[in-house]
Amino acid sequence: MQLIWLSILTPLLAVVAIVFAPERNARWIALAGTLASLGLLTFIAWQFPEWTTGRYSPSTDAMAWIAGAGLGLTVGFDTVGLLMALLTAFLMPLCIIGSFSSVTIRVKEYYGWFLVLGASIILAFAARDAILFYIGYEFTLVPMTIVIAVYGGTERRIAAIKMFLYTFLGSMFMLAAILYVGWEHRLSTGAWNFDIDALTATSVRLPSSTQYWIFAALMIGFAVKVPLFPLHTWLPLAHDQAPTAGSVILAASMLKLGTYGNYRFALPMAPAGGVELMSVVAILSIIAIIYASLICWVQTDAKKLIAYSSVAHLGLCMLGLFALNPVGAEGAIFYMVNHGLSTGALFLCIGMFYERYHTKDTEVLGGLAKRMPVWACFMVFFTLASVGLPGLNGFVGEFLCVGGTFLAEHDSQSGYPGVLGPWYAIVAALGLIFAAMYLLILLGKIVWGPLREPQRIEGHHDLAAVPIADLNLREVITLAPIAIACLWIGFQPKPMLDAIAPCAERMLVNYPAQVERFMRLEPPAVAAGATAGDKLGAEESR
Amino acid sequence: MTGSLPAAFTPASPPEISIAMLVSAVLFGLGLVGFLSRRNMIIMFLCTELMFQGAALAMVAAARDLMDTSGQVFVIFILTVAAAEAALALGLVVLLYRCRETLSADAWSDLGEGPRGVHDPEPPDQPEQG
Amino acid sequence: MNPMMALAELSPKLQLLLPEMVIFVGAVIVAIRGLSRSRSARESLPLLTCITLLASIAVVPLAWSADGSADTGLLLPRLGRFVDPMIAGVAVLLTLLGIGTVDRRIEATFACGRGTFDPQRVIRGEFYAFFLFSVMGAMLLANATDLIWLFLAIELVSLPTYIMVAIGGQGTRPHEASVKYFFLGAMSTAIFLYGFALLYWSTGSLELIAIRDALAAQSATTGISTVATIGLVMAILGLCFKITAVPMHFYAPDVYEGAPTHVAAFLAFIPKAAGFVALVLLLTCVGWSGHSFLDADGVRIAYDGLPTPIAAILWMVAVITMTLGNVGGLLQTSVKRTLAYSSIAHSGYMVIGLVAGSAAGIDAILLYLLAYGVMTTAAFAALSALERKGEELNSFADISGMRVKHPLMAWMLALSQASLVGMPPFIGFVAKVYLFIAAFEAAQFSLVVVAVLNSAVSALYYLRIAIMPLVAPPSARSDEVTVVPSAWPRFAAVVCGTATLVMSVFAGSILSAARESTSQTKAVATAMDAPKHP
Amino acid sequence: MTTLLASIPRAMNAPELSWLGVVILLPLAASVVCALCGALKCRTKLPAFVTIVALGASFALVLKAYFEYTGPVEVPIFEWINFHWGSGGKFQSFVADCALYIDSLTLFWMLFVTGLGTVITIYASEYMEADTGAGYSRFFFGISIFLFSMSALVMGDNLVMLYLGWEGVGLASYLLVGYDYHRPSAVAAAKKAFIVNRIGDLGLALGIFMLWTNYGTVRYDELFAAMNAGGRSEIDWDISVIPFLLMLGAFGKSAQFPLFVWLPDAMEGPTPVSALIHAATMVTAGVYLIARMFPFFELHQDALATVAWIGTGTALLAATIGMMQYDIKRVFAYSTISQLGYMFMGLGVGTTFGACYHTFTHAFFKALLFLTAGAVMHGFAGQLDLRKISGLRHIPGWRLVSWTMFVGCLWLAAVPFTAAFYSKDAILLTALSSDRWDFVLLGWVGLFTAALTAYYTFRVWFRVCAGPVKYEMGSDGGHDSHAAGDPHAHAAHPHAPRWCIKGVLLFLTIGAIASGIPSYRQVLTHAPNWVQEMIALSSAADGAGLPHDGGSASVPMLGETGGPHHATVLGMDAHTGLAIVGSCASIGGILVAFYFHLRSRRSADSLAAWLRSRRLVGWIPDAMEHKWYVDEIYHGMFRMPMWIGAQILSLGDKHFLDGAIVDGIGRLPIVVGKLFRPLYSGVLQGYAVTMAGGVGLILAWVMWVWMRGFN
Repeated sequence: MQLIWLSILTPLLAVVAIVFAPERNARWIALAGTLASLGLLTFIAWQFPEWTTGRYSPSTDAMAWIAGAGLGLTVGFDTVGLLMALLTAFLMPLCIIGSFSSVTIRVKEYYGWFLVLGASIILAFAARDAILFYIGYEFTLVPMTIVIAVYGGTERRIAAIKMFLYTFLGSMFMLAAILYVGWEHRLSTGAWNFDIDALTATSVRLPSSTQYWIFAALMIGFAVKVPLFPLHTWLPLAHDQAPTAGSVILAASMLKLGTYGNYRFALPMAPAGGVELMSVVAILSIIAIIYASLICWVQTDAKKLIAYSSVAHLGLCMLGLFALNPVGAEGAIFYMVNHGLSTGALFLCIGMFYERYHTKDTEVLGGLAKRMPVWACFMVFFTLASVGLPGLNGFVGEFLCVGGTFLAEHDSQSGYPGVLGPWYAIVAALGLIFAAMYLLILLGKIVWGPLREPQRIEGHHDLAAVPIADLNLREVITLAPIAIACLWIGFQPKPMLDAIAPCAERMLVNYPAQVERFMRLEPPAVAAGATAGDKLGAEESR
Repeated sequence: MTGSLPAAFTPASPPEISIAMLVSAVLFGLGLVGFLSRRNMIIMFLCTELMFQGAALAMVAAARDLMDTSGQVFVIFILTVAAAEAALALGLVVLLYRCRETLSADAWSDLGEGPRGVHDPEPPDQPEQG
Repeated sequence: MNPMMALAELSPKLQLLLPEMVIFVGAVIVAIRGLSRSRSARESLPLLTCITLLASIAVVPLAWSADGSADTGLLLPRLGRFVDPMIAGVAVLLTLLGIGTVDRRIEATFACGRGTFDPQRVIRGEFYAFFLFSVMGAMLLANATDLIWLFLAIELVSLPTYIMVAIGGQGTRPHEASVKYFFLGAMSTAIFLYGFALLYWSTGSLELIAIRDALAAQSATTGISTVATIGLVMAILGLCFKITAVPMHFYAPDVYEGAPTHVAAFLAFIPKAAGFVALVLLLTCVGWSGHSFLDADGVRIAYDGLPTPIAAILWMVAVITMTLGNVGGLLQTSVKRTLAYSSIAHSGYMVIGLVAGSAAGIDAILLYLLAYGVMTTAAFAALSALERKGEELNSFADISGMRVKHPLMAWMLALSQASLVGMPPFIGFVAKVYLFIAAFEAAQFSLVVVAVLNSAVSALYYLRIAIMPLVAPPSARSDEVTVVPSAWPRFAAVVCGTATLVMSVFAGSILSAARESTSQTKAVATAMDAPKHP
Repeated sequence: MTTLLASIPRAMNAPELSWLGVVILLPLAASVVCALCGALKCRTKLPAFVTIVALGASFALVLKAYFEYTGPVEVPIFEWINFHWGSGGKFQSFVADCALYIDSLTLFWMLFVTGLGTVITIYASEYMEADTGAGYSRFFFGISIFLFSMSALVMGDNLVMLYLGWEGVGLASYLLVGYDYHRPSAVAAAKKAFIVNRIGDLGLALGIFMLWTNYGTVRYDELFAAMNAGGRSEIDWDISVIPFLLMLGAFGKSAQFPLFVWLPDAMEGPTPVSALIHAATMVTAGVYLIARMFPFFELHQDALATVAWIGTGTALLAATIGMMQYDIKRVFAYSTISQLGYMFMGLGVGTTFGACYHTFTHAFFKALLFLTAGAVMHGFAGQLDLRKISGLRHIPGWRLVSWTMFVGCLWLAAVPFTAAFYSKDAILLTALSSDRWDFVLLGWVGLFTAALTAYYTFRVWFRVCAGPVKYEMGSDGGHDSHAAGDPHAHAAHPHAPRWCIKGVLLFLTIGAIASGIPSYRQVLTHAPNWVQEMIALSSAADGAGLPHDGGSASVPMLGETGGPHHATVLGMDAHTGLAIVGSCASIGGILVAFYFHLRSRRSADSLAAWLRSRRLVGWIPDAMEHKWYVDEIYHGMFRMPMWIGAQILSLGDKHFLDGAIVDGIGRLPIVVGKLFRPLYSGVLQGYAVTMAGGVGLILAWVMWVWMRGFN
């Protein structure tokens, strides 16, 4: 636990150092801070005892914060949280390195906020206390808003404000739901406690009408973050306006907070609500896939295109989660990590040519393979990873997500009946075609074809004048680790799959019975110990 | 502060108390109406005094009804506070009169968002969305 | 009765008033010293005020050293133990805000030798004396045993503030603010006074404990009588003025905008705290469900809960207050005015605690008051630390791009807004969560939903105040912004800004202190300890 | 419809054979070396040599495996996508390991894939030499990746491995077709190839899922075991749809109607790529898939028939288009589609043997043809218009090219006694002797197509190689960027190919001739056909035409007594009759081509002009030249509406969903705020009235409640 807190606090210590250090050293301190955090997390992962069980580690000690309200500072990882934290910690130094040339104003602040952002995200993934999770989850908005609003494009303030308000509104519902569950916990046990496991244990025993609302409220919060159609409109703008590194973290880690929230809260806490709403969510996910893919097709802004592709990809991820069987869940969680890698890398790639040309418009820019062959190699590689080419990382997740949806039939022999089934999978799989289409069109425009270079906008105050040349060593160092990770995970997904599998099963532990009940349209079963909740539900309905 | 009135006092009959209460309410109401309808600051202040006295009368009546002295004690304090307010009010009115040479409360409506309010020199920032 | 014996009987009560006595002494000294010809003596007044306040905090443990050993006649015997230091503590910061502002022009005249010293033109002594008196009133409220005390304490809070608004700054705007504040305040006083009269008539006593017992008796037989209900409603509505709650909140934007910034900060906290303490006491007499007390015979009597009309009125007040406060805040172009609407909205949130009642509700109010005091003081402090051509900052154009010239104040302003909006991990968030917890305890789910939506709406304007100084480019107006001569306001801003973060770390201890202070007697278990569903 | 159910032998687990993994690993290693060469800016032919050596070694290993082959084996390499849940039972796991499934079909395919791969890479090492440097490395990187993927596709032990290879070859195709990336047409072609293939891949993926959800496994061996155990009898909707889904994948990869449109465009790639990927190996992956999963195609009675119909239709369609193309490579591309159609027809009518054998022979002669076309292109600076080159065989140094092309054309035309004659014969014979009338009809269509094939094949040869010497050089690099830097690019005279190209052409000619050996042996010595033997031992045994344990032979045995006794063609014994009719068709086609394109070239134009002047048929030549407007129809039917829809959605997202709804909701509080604004008028009395009014209202409400009685 101390180690985990240390890994969260290290970047914050680096922030303190940055504040007092000269500006030219800020980047190195930031890099050191993130690397130290990565090192600590790697060490935690190295000696992580629960790789095969899906349980939390450390499992016992709780740290009280506000005892009367049951708030604790308890942190601990299960494998999914650890993987996501590792992903974040892995991308942070790369983002810092990638920002060396792109950030020229308010440098100290930039790195400071970036470190805060990283710490906050890791805190959210590490939290075992629901309110602590919320703190990390919500606080990410502050640094991200500032990073966008200060270092972003021309519409940066609108984008930042919209992102903040939209996600803030969403997470308010989520907070209310968490507090409600906490209250139910208090009713049944007599004490406030926001330990996630305790809340889950309480929540699953509530009557299904109550769970329905809990699920809906949690879902609204997480759906905004994911983002799920039709709550996605903040994302393209935010991505479009954010600086490169901000986009990377936004796509790779912050959006994952949404899916992670589903994994950690919405699904396990309210299984009875989950089954009732799963087809709704699944349909929204499918709409997201098709809708966002089609929009990607006609985007001329490279970053917006990737942003919409995130909407589509995460739609698939959500679909996998809501297949409510281990295959889909496994795929979705796996995909969470890998979408972070490939999309993050794509944003880095786009940032690199944006730094050179100050435009992301694919209509005026093209054929960069001739000018920047090394960059082109990376761009093609990550695009293919994003398309889901087998052998690269994206494939396994996508394949399992669709497979899980396919398997989610009511007469499935997997032990996990579902209500989705092949038709959902077929429509979702159409998204794979579309993904190939729009990403290859993007490649065709900016990588291949005759060289088209725009006039450089001189005197753009935000951006350094990076010479128009191929990637330098620093940029290669930024991209290469991600490429290696993509390849390695693509060929060796087994360790990660094994690590996720028990978590996926644990998330779904209540679902087979619930789905059975739902399919048979039984009246909602009142579990023992839920009488107080019943009364409350009745009161509420009155 | 609790204490009983001497035994010579007998509880008033309910109608009498009701009348006293009614008078107090009317007094209060008159003060309120005057406060709302008049623009002269001194008269407005006097109207608030009227409302105070309405409350004080109610207090006395209640004390009489309850055969309890504490209500009357309260009234003394009310009068004291009213006096303090009066001092304050007069000072304030004098201050204000020096500034604008008028006693009308309407002369003081620079703040606020109505048509006469002073608007900020700068137009609002770009519209925010959510 | 032997006077000595009477004194001996009184002494436990007087002991409880030690902090207030300290302040009283300090106030008198300040008032007199303000007339001194010595410039340094006059300039030491704020310091003296601070020392007085700190001393009063210091004697708080002493005041409660004989805790519970004697019957003090207090409804919530330990309430002052939390409220007194809270009010005095925030007041220390509030003092710092105004340093160098009061009397500035006159002192400048004296300094350059153009005017001769004239005790009638110097108001610093009065100002700080009134300041202390007002604070003292708020502290006295917590120890109120009967309605007279309550009334006097409220007036002691209010009357000095009317003057402080008028004399704390320059120009005519404070005058206008003062006149509005005064007249409307007088009207509200009359309203709650009338309510007190009715309450007295209905319950037969002015003592809070006796009122409580009478109301309990009433509700045990026929229910709380109509007269009592109407009296309570009028009292509550009158007090709504102090807490800037609907329908008595309309003055707030104008007064906060017109008042000098440091006085606006004062208004945002001290009268509000006083109002909430008074409301807590009043409503404790009625009692919330889930709450119980031991009567004189040691029999536990459980409250039935607030009478339906009162609960409904409070519910409506909460909902409408926070909604009106927040939507009103969206339209403003003046920072102070926006903060006034924010103050209204936060009162709305705190009224949730009143509706929720029970121990958790009161604790939540206390915690929230403290949090609100610190974070709103941080915002006002950042504003009062700066000036533009000798005038206070007010419009958004003034704070736009503040970061460039005054980075620290810009950050503190942003920090305070983050806390006000309820962004974790600041204290505003913790307080809000605990408030929601209290609402859940009372099964007030609808209030939580409304509050949650309101938080989101409020983000619109808090974000604007936070982003303007940090992100927007400097405007022509903000280029002319300079720091005020005194460093103390900046210091206050930094302290408050830091406190928004630090306090959340220690929120656990703060909360347990608050909780301890609201337990009725030692023997009575609070609702927190003995769960019972309504 | 075959009713014959072969029992597929279970595979042995043979971890000791893990050296076979090297077959896959070698091309991968080569690709890594090529990538490094590119990164290190290597300017030599090193990438080519590395690739050649790696592929040669792969081929050698496959040969070793072939000679040591005793029966189907499974070779585990490492665990890939592999996890279990619950009790980990049959339906509670997903196992798609990196493992090999080696049976005779695998070996058969690997032999010609790695063999031809090696040979064509040798050719390419000279062909691409002008690009030595980054492009050279990139090219051989693509080739290595292709061979790696193709090996994985063929050797994988489960369908996910197959899918990996399937997508991998698509990627290689994408990279290599778009090799010349500064030409927009090449980029567009590469994109089109990938996307159209993706549509097929969708079918394949769904088929895999369907298999997995119904059988609980994606491993061949377990799937076949399920089939052996009577899995075929449980015919319900989702099982019977499996073959149709798999078929879609096969159609995409093998360029069958309706997904054939990418292949002609893919000719934008360098010619060795066309030869290797788009003629000899990759496009046969569809045939491999159906052959491999043959038992599952028997799950639905219409599945194989559909394959047959589509195959025949594609064969005819492509042949008609091929007749009117002027670009040599495109003619060959359409001929490839057409020949692939034959293969599918063969699969559909139930002779996996015929299909595989035709794949085998086709691989050689079509690679040969492409490489000769490539040589022409290489020498003539990208000139490929058959109207602009003539009399090639009379130009010094080009004789070998002309005559090897002649051999290729003969083979493609399926002139009697060529290998293709026999392989095509095997397909048509099965069709014509089928019980089903529609298969017989398809057989006749196939024969007609054979005549067309012969015509358009020799149209090329007579135009290009024969006749008077006359040529125009290509304008520039034409289709291959390599020519751009070629010193001969703008020379007035063609430069003849050197030994690498010539050697490979010669070798392939020999190979094409040799590919007929199994049939010659069969005809002459009545020895069993080697290909037939190979197929009969595999999962495609049902269509191999050899008797096996599971039932009696109802499929005609080639070379035995001349086909089944009941089948006749034109009243003759089926075998003889078909031989005669087939010979007539091919020779007739050649004669027509001879007349129109060598003897009297002008008459071809006048015939076309005459056709065009007829009102009823005037559109046909144009339609044929424009590929029957299939691209345009697709564009109009799918792409355009979707694009318009996407634009609408994009605008709707920005202006309606975000602009109107989200921002509208965002403005709602502001609107509400404005409603209450008049209350803050700034007038003291106004406030007083509002406050007192509020208090009054509330009191009135309390009174009202009181009147009604509390609670």
